[in-house]
Amino acid sequence: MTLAGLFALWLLMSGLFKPLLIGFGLASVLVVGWITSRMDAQDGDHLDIRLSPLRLAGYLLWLLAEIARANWSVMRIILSRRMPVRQHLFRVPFSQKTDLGQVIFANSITLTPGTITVETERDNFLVHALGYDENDDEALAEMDRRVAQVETAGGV
Amino acid sequence: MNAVDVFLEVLSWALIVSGSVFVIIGSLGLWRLPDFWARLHGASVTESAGVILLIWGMCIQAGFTLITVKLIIIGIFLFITGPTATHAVANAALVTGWRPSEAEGLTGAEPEPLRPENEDDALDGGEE
Amino acid sequence: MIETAINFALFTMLVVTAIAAARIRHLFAVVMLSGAFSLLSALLLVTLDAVDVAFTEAAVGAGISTVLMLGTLALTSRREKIPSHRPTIPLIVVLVTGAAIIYGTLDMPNFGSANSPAQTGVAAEYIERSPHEIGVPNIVTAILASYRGYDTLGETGVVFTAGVGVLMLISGLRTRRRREDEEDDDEAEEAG
Amino acid sequence: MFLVAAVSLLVSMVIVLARLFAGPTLYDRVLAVNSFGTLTVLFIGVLGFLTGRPDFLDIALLYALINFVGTIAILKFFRYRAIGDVSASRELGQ
Repeated sequence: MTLAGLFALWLLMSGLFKPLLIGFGLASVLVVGWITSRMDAQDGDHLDIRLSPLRLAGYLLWLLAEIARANWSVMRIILSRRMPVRQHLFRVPFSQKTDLGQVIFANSITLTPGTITVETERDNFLVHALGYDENDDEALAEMDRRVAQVETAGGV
Repeated sequence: MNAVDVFLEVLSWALIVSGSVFVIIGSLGLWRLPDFWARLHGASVTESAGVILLIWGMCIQAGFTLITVKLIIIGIFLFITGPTATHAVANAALVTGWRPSEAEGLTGAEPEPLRPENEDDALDGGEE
Repeated sequence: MIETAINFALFTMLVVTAIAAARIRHLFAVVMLSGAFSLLSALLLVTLDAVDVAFTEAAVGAGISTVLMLGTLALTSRREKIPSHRPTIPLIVVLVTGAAIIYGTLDMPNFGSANSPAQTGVAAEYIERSPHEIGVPNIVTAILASYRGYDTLGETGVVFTAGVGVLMLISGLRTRRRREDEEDDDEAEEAG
Repeated sequence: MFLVAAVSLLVSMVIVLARLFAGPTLYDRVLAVNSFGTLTVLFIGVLGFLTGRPDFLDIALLYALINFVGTIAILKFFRYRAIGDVSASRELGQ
């Protein structure tokens, strides 16, 4: 499964279909697979993906809109003469169960300009905001709900 | 040139030009904003809006080819690693005991002290 | 025209970065600057169409050497010592060498000239033969890995040996350090 | 169009380089280098389109990878070294 994905990636990246090159591709895919399996045997660190692809796509669209809005406000701060910065470091609780869900939430916070996840704790993120206002908590809670939906709906 | 082509051309123009504008704004932010914690946000404008818009614009220009595939792979990669790198910078600054200055009337949350497992990480990391 | 302007802009940034790296005393900052320096030089190589060299520059210059320099900094101090002697003699040496190099380039054929020795020698032969003899799309790779295979093998061997040597040096230093630390701890405990 | 993008990327690179020179803190510099790397990736992409040969995107991809690894390496170094020596952080934990 992983090997087939890697091989598809090779074909897409090279775009050449000569037997020699495909042979090289197969060989390197096999070597990588062998090394990875050895590494897996060593640390046993596994990532199980429990996401529903459809909801993830929907979430990404929503995130894009959110990023556009956030960019607009940060742009106004940067371009204005006085730069009305209102910095604040605050806690945001998260409700995702898996590591991957938490990573998605933390990265979404950082990806929207104006807020950055600074530290992860047991059930909170420390978030730094450039232009903090009281609605931010609510907006982040909304994002948290949406990420949690993406996560729990899957279970494949 | 039919209507679809014209539309795509105009769309990619708009995407690339606005992406360029956001890239410049982001770096301006990196230059103008008062301190490090604020500058983080300036850099993240480049990393989110600039990257997304420029990559989309280039994808539309490239059409339906392997180049688009490569662009999308680059885009996805930047989309994932950009915020991770920003987080790592901020986290390193916080862990070394540096706190952002707070706006008037707000008190910042104090991070919890390092957990034991983090301490193990610290020991391993130092051994490298 | 456009490419010339871009090359010019990149070269200017490169020179400014180099001067800044030479002037800053804080060594971390110098490492950062050298990272930016190799990114810039790799960009220049891309604009010069030397894609293979740009690949190497990216991997070695921006990636590995930054990490290596940080590793070195971890073992040594973070600030450059103020040099005790005056920089006049080194400056003269550098200026003379630079002038000699520039004088040497005066005889070189123009950039991209069709009748330079590099073009009139074996290059045409390679370009003509490698596609059907080797079958690898990148001619430089074909030459390095096939026509000059033994040569490349030797070079790789040298680089590998150097890497192993450095690793042995560094690991030896670390165990020695740890032993010293433990001795210090023991002494401290005895004293306390 | 790509000329606009190339020029604005060059301008941003100059600004980011200025921040890289000015500092004042180390983290500012790391941030600037990281940003510079992202700009480099975009610039290589735009340059490919500008010269009509967008095959160079492989290098852009490689740069994106290297830039990330480099930044993480630098920060790992800061995080676990700037606290103090390894023995010092051991004392902190106790």
